Amino acid sequence: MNFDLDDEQRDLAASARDFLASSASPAVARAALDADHPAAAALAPGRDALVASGFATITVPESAGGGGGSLLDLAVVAEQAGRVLAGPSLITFARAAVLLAGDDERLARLVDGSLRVAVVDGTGPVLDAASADTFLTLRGDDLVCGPGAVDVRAPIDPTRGLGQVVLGDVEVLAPDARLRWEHAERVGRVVLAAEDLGAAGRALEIGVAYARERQAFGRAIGSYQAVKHALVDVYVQVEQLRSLVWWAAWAADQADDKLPMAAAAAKAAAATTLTTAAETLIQVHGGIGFTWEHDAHLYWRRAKVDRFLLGDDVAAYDEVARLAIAQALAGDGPSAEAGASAEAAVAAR
Amino acid sequence: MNFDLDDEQRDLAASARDFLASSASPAVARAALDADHPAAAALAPGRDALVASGFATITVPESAGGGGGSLLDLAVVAEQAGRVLAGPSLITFARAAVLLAGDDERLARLVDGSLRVAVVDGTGPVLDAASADTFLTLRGDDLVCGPGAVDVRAPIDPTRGLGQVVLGDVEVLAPDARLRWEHAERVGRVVLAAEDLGAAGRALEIGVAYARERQAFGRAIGSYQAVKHALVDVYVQVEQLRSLVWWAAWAADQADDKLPMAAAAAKAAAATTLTTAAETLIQVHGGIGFTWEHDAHLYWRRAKVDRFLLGDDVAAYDEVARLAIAQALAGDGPSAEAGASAEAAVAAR
Amino acid sequence: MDFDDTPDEAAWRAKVRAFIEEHREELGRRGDEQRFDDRVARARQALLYDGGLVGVTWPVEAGGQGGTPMQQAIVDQELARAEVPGLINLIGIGMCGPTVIHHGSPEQHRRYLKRLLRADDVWCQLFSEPASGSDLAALRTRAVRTEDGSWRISGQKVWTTLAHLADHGIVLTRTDPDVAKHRGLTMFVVDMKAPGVTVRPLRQMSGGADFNEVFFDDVVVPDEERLGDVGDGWRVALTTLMSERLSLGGGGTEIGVGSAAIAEHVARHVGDLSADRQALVRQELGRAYVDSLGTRYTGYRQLSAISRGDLPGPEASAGKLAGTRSARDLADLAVRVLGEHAAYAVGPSGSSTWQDLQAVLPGMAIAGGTDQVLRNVIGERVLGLPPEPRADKGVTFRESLAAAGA
Amino acid sequence: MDFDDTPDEAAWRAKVRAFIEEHREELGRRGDEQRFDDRVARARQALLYDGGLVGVTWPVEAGGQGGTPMQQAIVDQELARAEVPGLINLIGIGMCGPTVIHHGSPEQHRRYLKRLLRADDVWCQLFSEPASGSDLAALRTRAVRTEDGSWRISGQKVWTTLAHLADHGIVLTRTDPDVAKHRGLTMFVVDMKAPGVTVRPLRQMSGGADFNEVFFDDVVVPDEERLGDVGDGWRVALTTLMSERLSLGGGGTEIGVGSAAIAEHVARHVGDLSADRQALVRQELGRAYVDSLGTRYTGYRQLSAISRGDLPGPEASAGKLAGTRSARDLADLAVRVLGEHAAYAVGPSGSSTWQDLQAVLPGMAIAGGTDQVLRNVIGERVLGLPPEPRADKGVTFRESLAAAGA
Repeated sequence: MNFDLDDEQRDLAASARDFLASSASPAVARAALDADHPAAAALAPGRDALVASGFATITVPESAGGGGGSLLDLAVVAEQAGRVLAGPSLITFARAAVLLAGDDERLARLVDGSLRVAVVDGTGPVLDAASADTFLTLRGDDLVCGPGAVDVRAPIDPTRGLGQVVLGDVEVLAPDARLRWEHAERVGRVVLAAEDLGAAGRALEIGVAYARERQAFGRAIGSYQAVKHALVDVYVQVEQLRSLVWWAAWAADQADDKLPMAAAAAKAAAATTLTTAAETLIQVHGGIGFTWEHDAHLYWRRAKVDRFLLGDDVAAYDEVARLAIAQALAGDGPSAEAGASAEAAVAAR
Repeated sequence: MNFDLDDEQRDLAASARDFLASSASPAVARAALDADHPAAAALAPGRDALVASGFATITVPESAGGGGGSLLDLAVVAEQAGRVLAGPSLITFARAAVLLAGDDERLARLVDGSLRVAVVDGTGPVLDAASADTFLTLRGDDLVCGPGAVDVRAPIDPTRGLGQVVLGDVEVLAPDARLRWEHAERVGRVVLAAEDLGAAGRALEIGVAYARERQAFGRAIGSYQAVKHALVDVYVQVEQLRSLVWWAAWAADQADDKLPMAAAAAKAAAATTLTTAAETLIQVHGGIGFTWEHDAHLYWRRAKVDRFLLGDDVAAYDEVARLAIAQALAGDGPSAEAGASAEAAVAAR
Repeated sequence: MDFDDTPDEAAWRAKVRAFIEEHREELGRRGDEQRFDDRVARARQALLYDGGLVGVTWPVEAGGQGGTPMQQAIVDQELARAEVPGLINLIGIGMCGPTVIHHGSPEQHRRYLKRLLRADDVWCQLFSEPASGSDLAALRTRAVRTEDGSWRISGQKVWTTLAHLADHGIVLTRTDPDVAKHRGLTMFVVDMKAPGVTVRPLRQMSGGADFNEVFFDDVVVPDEERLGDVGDGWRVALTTLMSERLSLGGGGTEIGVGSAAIAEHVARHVGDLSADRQALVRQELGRAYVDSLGTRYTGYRQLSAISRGDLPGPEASAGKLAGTRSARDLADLAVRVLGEHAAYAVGPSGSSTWQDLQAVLPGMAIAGGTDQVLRNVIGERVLGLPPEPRADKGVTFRESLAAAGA
Repeated sequence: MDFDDTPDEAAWRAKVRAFIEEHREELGRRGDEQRFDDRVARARQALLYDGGLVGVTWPVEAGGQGGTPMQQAIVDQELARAEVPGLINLIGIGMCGPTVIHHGSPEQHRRYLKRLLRADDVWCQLFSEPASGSDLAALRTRAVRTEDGSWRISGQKVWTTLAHLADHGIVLTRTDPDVAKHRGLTMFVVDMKAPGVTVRPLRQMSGGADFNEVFFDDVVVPDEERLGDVGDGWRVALTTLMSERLSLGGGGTEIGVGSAAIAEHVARHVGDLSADRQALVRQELGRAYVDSLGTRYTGYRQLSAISRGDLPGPEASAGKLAGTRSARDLADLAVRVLGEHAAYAVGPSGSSTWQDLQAVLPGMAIAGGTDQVLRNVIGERVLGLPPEPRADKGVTFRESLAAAGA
């Protein structure tokens, strides 16, 4: 049993943190909200710097010039990106790496930054459309690629670069690619959950630091149960989310059959956890917490948008339940694994 | 504007309280749980005493020997009945009074206690079946009445006298009685909500009293925010439920068109409020709160059963939403009444 | 039990309606473009004052009508029903005016009260500071007496509604740091146009700027503008805060968000969803709707108590407590049913109503007393639960600053 | 990152499995009728002890195996997987034994430890009292020294698991009321069969009686049975409580309720519901299931830390905190999907599994530390938030009794 990061991954986290903390921050997100036109909003670190850092294409094979790393490696980086609300999202790169697998020419262009890609799901908002000029999508069962016209709308969270995309002429990259598409979507959910883990963890840190400092009625507000318990509930959720993110990334790397459940669970938990963490961050801060100048609302904005990305939280919980029911009916759920039964569940108390 | 009880109703509440508090108590409910067979469990005050008190048939017209009172009067009594977990339920009498309207002979027997009736909904558990020998139900659109075989099952809350009923030969009391049936059901929901109001209010009182007395770490536990805030949240819910019960009873008496929404809202709020109140009562008491000898679990048992009576809470919330949507689409909702609009809702902040 | 007016109430309502009817166009409507124009708003309040609809419960000698809280509630209801925008000087009427009435000199009464009711002068209330939110008495703004008997005020206030428009304000200051923190406070009327007063808008997370920061840099205030005794500012402030509660008063008007308005919005969109989603939306809508009905009818009970002549007690806060959570849930639902547009700040039609509302509501749980503070108040004042031990008892303000490392 | 055993762990697991396999029938199964028969349970523990599977982490000189926490976790996993019922002397092993090891005399070690591990003697822990729950140090049971040096104990304990079967117990008593409440305590080993010890079952709301009340009426305890110094009982009790946490240890076993078992139950019933209801049930199930997966994999992280040799810290309580709420929601759901039978205590097939579970869970949020106490612990020890001011600081126990009016 070694369900933990290894030393290499810890080093990776540290260097990602160094890079991202010095090149992105909630302040950039705030400035982007103030931009005259949403399409003109600057992202940090931005697509070019993110690609240049090498972190964006960790999961691209070394043969195509990428990092040749695992999804867990990328999740470790994504957590750091989430902490500082970095943009564009590693989700986009992770999905592209899966979708373009085998296409070493395009992968190389993803790595060198000349392929500025985003992934289009149906007719909804497209993540990172604002910084892309080439789009991947599923037409029927075919994976296609091509240019598109982007309409960047007024954002709730400007760091997500959401826009409506109308595709131009596309070429088919791979026929019968539905399975690959679904795998890429699940990989995207894992990275989304990892970014949300970082954002929620950072929101918790800011809240805890304030609760330790801020005085009311002669003592730190963190000594009051209402504040303390709210922060503890966030802590518990964040640590559970961390476990789910690691599990889901491990499943993507090593246990494909567990990925659907793990990715849906991580996505659902991420939406719920980040929402709670951001709301708590605001409430713990009292008046200062809902000012424009405080970072709290930037985490809150991330929560309000991310819950809808890659299917919403409701869809993710529904998927978890459907899978759990199917596993239970097939008798191959974790219960068989753990040798439990209904009777045992009660007897064990 | 006089949305409050009048002096007569306050007097009625006081005398109902005197009668019920001296003739019923959670201790009787506990003893009933210990009874050898569920059908043998004694209720308090029991059907005969409740009928003899006159409180049970307040809503039966004076012409048939009843109290000639309003449903609000009965709701005031029902709150007192709920406080001490009295049985059988006033719900049964209230529904019977509506269903038998015009049948002065049967109503007179309801008043003199010789008609021991319960109301059968579909194939589910029948409230007060344990103490009944005659049953009212809807067959097609006909209101029918007759004897039945009762199977009293092991109860969660013995005071509800739930049993499965197989009807014998029935006679048709009224054809085309669906509207009356639905009205009776809504009246039943109002009385259910009133009983739950009493139970929840009493649970809050017990919890507050304990929180004021019980010491931990040198001060009363009610001074800790975790305990205080939990009790306050129950208080707020109880007071909102009280408003909904009064509104729904008033609607039954004076504004039929508002009854469907009011009865569904009261029923739904009652299920949620009593559940929260009983859970909080247990948690506030710590170890003592989950002992057999403490009354907390008797209120909790009431909550666990009542949420399923007269349609469950989920069905009631669904009905509220359907009615709200229908009103909104028809443009005759409270918004028209209050002159609000979406824009106004935001502008008013 | 009935929801009808008494004959007196009905007569008053008819009078109020007739006035509104007569001046319908002049009064404007919520949602009008010029609702943010303060000259229009001042003119509206003057019109209403001249019609006898402002300061209904104020004594006649203070420029009011000497009426009942119920009459005021009826005015509020009718103005809301007619969608007349709110009064600009609501804080002046609800908080500043009563404080001047109770603690001001006859000269101050003459100078300020009627002009306040007519919105000839707009007022603001300057209590909160960056370092003192819920713990109001921890404020640091200093007032120092000069040799000529006047005072010089320096410090920073925050969350000051309308400060950028205000002509006057009531300002709570520390005049003695060497006694317990509640003891060393003094209240003044301050001229908001005086030299040394700087107002800066304080933007909220929604992007709006409903509040301000106010900086006092050696602002001179004559001693005649003191309200109450030196060192008695805490008691004076309590008058202000009690008056706020009385002026809110319940009355069945909903806080923050109209559930019916949201139901309308949800009703318009729910048909676009899958059957499963419709069932889920109905559960959420049902819960929020039941909450809002409970809040509304609890408000009617409070109004009935006012109608009987009772004064609203601390239980009036229960409405806010119940309202903010369900309003947040409802706003989230309202955004969610926008479907593919839910992640943008503005919909395809250019409307941002629900997204704006979503961004406003987290602040609603904080402004006017955080939910936590309200729970303490209800727990202690209504349920009789004991207060928490006070860590700052018997400590002077100066000592408490040192202890906090400030 | 992997979920596989190290080679050492795999070898140990194989050994454990082989033992269980060999004694499969003797060991019995959860759900067997005789699972409540204590002679069977004692025999089972003796069998496991003789096979080296009990007291894995205890020192060899204390009768244990001198093994690692990970080896113990593997034993726990394998016993759970094989549905072997839990050890009867779990509290003895987890709490009483470590206390005797740390604070007992060599003679006590010889007399008690091996017999405890084999369940030749069953042990109980006597700390809680009616007037001291979360505030353990407020206990009132008195121990008074007699002229011959022995002690006489009088008072009442509650929530004592297994007291009715126990041969010995560790009892925390007050030996000096005139010092601060933590200071005047002393711990003893008590013979539960001694004259003056009365055990009464304490029935829970579920109807079961998993706990007892224990009355001490002038029970004589020789001074040799003292654990630790006179007045040092609080420090001794801390050993006991820390050991409890170490013995629980995480390990990926679920608290209270197996989510997979509930999913199976819900899966069997969900098809009977309307499509709308199915969608609603899936949301609730999905939320609870995600929570339980989060708890499980967080447990695996703790187990990994144990595998590396770390000791579990206070963050291990997070699992209980997350678990009790979602377990309650799940149990409610499990009852709800019973449909028309949900309001009865027993279903038509005679099964009461889910109704029983529903009635057990409210107590789970209290037993082993209320959720509120756990939140304080995590808030202070993990997040570093400051504790609340203590109202009972610097006060003797006798004074605190007087202040409470007791």
